[in-house]
Amino acid sequence: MKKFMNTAETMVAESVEGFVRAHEAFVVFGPERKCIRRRHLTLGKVALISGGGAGHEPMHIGFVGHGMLDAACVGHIFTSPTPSQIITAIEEADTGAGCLLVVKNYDGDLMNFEMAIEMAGDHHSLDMVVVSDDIETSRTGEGRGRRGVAGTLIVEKILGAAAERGMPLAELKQLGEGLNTRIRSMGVALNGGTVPQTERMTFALGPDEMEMGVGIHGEPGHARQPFTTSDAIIGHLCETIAGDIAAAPGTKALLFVNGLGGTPPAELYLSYNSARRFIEEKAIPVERSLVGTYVTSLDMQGLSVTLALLTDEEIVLWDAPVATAALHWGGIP
Amino acid sequence: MKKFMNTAETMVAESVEGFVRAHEAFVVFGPERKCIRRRHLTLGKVALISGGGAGHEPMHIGFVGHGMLDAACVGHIFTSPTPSQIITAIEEADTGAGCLLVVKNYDGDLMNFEMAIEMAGDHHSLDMVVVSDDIETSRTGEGRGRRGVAGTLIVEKILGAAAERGMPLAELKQLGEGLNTRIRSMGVALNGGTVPQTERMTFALGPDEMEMGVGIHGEPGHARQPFTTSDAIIGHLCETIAGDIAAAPGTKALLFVNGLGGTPPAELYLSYNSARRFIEEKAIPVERSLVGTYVTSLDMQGLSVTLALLTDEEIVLWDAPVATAALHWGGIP
Amino acid sequence: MTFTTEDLQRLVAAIAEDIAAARDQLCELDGAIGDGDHGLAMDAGCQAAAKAVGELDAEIAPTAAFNVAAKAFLNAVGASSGPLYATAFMRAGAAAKDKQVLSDDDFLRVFAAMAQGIQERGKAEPGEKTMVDAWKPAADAALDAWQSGKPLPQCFEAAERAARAGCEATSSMMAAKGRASRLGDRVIGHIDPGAASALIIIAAMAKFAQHHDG
Amino acid sequence: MTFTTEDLQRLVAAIAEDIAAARDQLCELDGAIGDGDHGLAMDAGCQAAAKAVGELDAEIAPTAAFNVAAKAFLNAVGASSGPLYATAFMRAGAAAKDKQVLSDDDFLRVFAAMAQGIQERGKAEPGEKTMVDAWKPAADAALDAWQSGKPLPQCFEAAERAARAGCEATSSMMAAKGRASRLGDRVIGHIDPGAASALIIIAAMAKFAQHHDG
Ligand SMILES: Nc1ncnc2c1ncn2[C@@H]1O[C@H](COP(=O)(O)OP(=O)(O)O)[C@@H](O)[C@H]1O
Ligand SMILES: Nc1ncnc2c1ncn2[C@@H]1O[C@H](COP(=O)(O)OP(=O)(O)O)[C@@H](O)[C@H]1O
Ligand SMILES: [Mg+2]
Ligand SMILES: [Mg+2]
Ligand SMILES: [Mg+2]
Ligand SMILES: [Mg+2]
Repeated sequence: MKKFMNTAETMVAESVEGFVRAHEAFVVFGPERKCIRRRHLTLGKVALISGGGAGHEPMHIGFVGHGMLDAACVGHIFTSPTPSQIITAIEEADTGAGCLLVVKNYDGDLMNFEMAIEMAGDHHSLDMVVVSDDIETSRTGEGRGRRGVAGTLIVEKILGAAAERGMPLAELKQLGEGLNTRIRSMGVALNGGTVPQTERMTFALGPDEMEMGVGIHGEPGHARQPFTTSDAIIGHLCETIAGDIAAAPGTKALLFVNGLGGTPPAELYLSYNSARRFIEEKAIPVERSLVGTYVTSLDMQGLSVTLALLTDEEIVLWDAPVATAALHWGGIP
Repeated sequence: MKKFMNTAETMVAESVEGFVRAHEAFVVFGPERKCIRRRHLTLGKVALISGGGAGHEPMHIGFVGHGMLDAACVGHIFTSPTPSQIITAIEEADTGAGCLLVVKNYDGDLMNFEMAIEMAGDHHSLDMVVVSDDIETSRTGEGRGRRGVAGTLIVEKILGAAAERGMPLAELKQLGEGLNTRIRSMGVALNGGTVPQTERMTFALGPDEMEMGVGIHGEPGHARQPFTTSDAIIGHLCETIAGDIAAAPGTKALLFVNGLGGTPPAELYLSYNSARRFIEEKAIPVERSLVGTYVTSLDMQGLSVTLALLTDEEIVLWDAPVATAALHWGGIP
Repeated sequence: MTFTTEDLQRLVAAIAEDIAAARDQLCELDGAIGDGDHGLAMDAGCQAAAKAVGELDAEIAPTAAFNVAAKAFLNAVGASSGPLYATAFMRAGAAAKDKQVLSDDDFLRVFAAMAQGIQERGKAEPGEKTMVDAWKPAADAALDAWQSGKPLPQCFEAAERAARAGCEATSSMMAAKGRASRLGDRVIGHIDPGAASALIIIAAMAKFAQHHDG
Repeated sequence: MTFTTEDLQRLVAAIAEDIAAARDQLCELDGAIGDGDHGLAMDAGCQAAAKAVGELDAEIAPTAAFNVAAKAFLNAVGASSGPLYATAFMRAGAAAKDKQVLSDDDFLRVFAAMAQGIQERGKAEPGEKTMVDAWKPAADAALDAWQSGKPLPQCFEAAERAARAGCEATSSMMAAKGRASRLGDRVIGHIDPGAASALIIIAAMAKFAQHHDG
C-alpha cells in the first residue's frame, strides 16, 4: 500500500489538520478538534451541520463556509462521528435559530446523530434531514432504504443557500426532504480503495473488471461486469438513475459527475460528456452541471453520476454564492 | 488499462467537449475547436493565453475565465498545440491590447509558440513568458533549463489578475519573468500514468518504490527510492525547493500541494500539513495556500510541492477575484 | 442476591475481557458481511466503559455507573454499536434509578431494559439479522424463567441459551438492518457479528450471575 | 538537372513513404530517451505534407509548394518536430523564391536552407544530440562537394554519408536539447530519434538526386 501518510492511526487527524491550516482564513477547529466550523458565524441564521466518516474528502469539511455548512464532524475512516462530536458542533454553531443536521442514510450515522439530538435537544432547536440518493440500495427493497452518497453535496448546497437567506428550521427540513426525493446517484468502480488500517483493498478487481453500483465505503456493488467503453458504462448509469425518478414538468436537471478519489479530471469530463448526451436524449434539459472529485471513497478509481431534478427556486439556491474549500462560486460580476 | 474513455483517438476531444459543455456559462470553443476562450472578453485588456499538451487537466482550460486566462489551446496528450491553434487563440482573444502567451519550458512548446508569434506578429502585439519552476531539471545544468510544471498556475493567476486591472503587455511580461525566478516545484510519483494510445505506464514502480523528481509527462525523475512516510517524502521535497530559492526579505510564501491525477484529496491535505511544517521550520512565513488536483500527469499517483515567494503586490493579485472552472474565489463578502 | 456498584465494576471488566479475547474473531465476522471493524468497535467501547466505571468511587449509585458506562462507550465508538450499547447502558441506568443496591429483580429489569434500549435505538425487529436476534430472545427467556419462579442464575442460563440459539439463527437470515442489508443473499451462511458479540456479553453476565454471591 | 514542382511532389511522397516504413522504429528510439511519439509525429507530418503538396497544380511554383508542405506539416504535428520541419520547409521555400524550376545549384541551396532553418528554430548546436547532428554535417558535406565541382548526385552521396556518421555519433552524446536533455547520462548508448529520421529524409533526397534525370 502506497499512500501519503505517516501512520494509519494518525492519518485522519493529520489530514484534517492540513485542511484547517490550508483554509485557516475561513475555518477553525472546535474545542478538542471535535468539529470544524466557519471562522465567522452569522447570528440568528439556522446552522447547517453535517458529518460522517473520514475517507470521503473533501466532503463534508470541504463544504464548510459561506452559503453551505456552518460546521462538520469527521469520524474515523468510514465511521460516523460520535454524538459527543456532533453535540460540540451544535454548541459551536447554534447562534439562536437552531440547527439542521444533514445525515447520510446509514444506520451508524443515523443512530449517532439521533442520539446527539436527544442529548442536546433540551438546549437547542434541532432537526435532521436524511439523504438517501443512491439508486443501488433501493433495489434490495429492504433495510432503511437507499444509501446517502454524492447527492448529499446538492442537498447541503441548496439548504446552505436557503439558510443564508434566513429560511427557518422547519422550512429547511421540508426543503431538504422534498429535494431528497428528486436526487438519484449511481457509482461504478474500476478498482477498490485501500483502507490504511488494514492495508487491504475494499475489493480487488481484475484488469478487465469493474464493479457496478458501488457506494462510498467500499461496499461491493450489485454486479461485477467486464470493463467497457465510457459510453456503455455511463449509459447504464444514466439509464438507471433517470429511470428511477420521474421528471415532473417544469423541473430542471442538475447533472453531477463525481470522482471517487483516484480518477483524474480528464476522465471525469469525458464521462460528463457521455452523461450529458444520455440525459438529454431522454428529453431532460440539463440546466446546471458539476464535475469533479467531491465525495470520495479513499483512493478508489471510479465515479458516480448524480441526477437532481430541481425546481426554479432550487436552481436559484444552487446558483447562490458559496465560498467553501471545495465549492466556490458567485459574487463575481 | 482501465480508463473512462471510448477510443484513444477521440479521448482528448471528448474530454474537452465535456469540459466546455459543463462550463458553457462562461467558456466557448473557438472556430474549429482550435482553442477555448472566455465567453465574454474584456475590450482593451491584454489577453492572457496559454496552452500545452492534454493530460494535465484541469490545466490550462480550467484556468480560462475572469481573472485568469482569456484563451487556452489543447494539444494531443503531452504534445504542444500547433501554431495554427495558437494563432486562432490570438485572433479570438486579442481585443486590441495584445496578447501575452504563457508557455511551459519545453522545446516543443517553445518552438510552436515562437512560430505562432512569428506568423501572427504582424497583426497583433505579442509577447511570451516562459515558466520554468521545476527544480529537477536545473540539476542537469544543461538544456533550455528547468521544466514548467505546477508553478504555471501561479504565474497564470497573478498575471491574470494584473491583466484584469489593465496592466499593459510589457509590464505583464516583466511581472511574469520576475515571478518565475521565485517559484520552485518538485514532484514525486508512487506510480506512473498510463498513456491511452500505448496502454502503457510511463514508468512502472514496484509496491515499495517511488520516483523522486518526476515531471508532468511521465519522464522518469532523478532517482528511484524506497517508499517511506509522508514526512520523509515531503521533507525531502521541501528541503530541495526551499534550498533553491533565497527567501528575499519581505517576500511571503505561497505553498501549493498539487495532485498529479490519481491521489485523493485526503492525502494531499495530509501532505500539505507536512509541507507547511517543514517550510515554516525554515522561518519562511506561509501566507497563502493551495491544495488540490490542478496540474496532472494523466492518472499518475503522486504529487508536487510548489513554493512561491511573493511580494506584497503579488499577494494582492493572488487574492484578487478569479472565476474559472478550476480556481474560483473572491467577490463574496 | 444483591448487586452493588462494585459488583457492576467487576461485571463490566469481565465483559471487556471476554470481548477483547474475541476481538479478531468479531472483526472477521464483520469483514464477511460488514466493514470489518466490529471487534475494534466493541473492544474500544467495552474497554472505555470498564475503565470509566472502574475509576468510579464504589459509593456511587448503580444508575450513575451505568450512565458513565454509556457515555464512555459512546465517546469511544462512532460505529453502529456505539449508540446501540450506549442506549442499552442508559436504559439500564434508568431501570436502576434511585437504587443504591440492585436486587435480583432489579438486575433482571436492568437486563430487559438493555435489550429494549438496543431495539428502540436500532428499530430492528427479530429476524433482521442484528444483535437484536440475540438480545431480544435472551431477555424474553430470562423474564419467562423469572416469572415461572426460577432463581437468577437459572434465568441467565436460559438467557444465554436463547442468545446462542438466536445468534446461530442469524446465519440463515437475510439482513434488513445495518450494512449487511445492502448485500442481498450474499449474507446467507454468515453469522451476524453484532449477534456474536451480544452472545459474548450475555454469557459474561450469566457467568457473573452464576458466581455472584452478594 | 532541373527540378519542377512535379519533381518535388514525387520527392515529398518518397520521403513520406520511407518515414512511414520506419515509423515504429522511430517510436522505439524515442521511447528510450523521449516520449515515444517521434515516429507518429514524423509520419503524420510527412503524410500531411505529401498529401497537400501532391494535390497542388503542377504549374504552381516550387516556393509555394514548399510553403504548403510547411503549413501541412505544422498543422499535423504539435511535437518538436513540427516547428523544426515546418521551418525547414519554409526556408526551402524562401531559397526557391521566384524560380519556376530549380537548378542543381538551387536545389543544393534549398537543402542547405532546410538544415539552417532547423538549426535556427531549435537553437541547437552540433553535439547536442538532436537532428542537427545529422542535418548540419550533411548540408556542409554537400556544399563542400559542390564547391569542389562534384555533380549533384555525388554531393548528396556525401551528404548521406555525413548524416549517417552524425546520426551514429549521437549514440555516445549527452543531450543538451529536447526531452532527452533531462535524462543525464541515461541517454548514452541511444541514437537520437530526430537524427535517425533526418537520416531517412536525407537518404531519400540522395536517392532522388541519383535517379532524377530532369
Ligand atoms: N439498526 C440496527 N439495529 C440493531 N443492530 C444493528 C443495527 N444496525 C447494525 N446493527 C448491528 O451492528 C453490527 C455492526 O456493528 P459495527 O460493526 O460496530 O458498526 P458499523 O456497521 O457501523 O461498522 C451488526 O452486526 C448488527 O448486529
Ligand atoms: N531544440 C531542438 N533543436 C533541434 N532538434 C530538436 C530540438 N528539440 C528536439 N529536437 C529533436 O526532436 C526529436 C524529438 O521529436 P519528437 O518526438 O517529434 O518531439 P517531442 O519531443 O516533442 O515529442 C529529438 O530526437 C531531437 O532530434
Ligand atoms: Mg511528444
Ligand atoms: Mg462494522
Ligand atoms: Mg464501521
Ligand atoms: Mg517525442
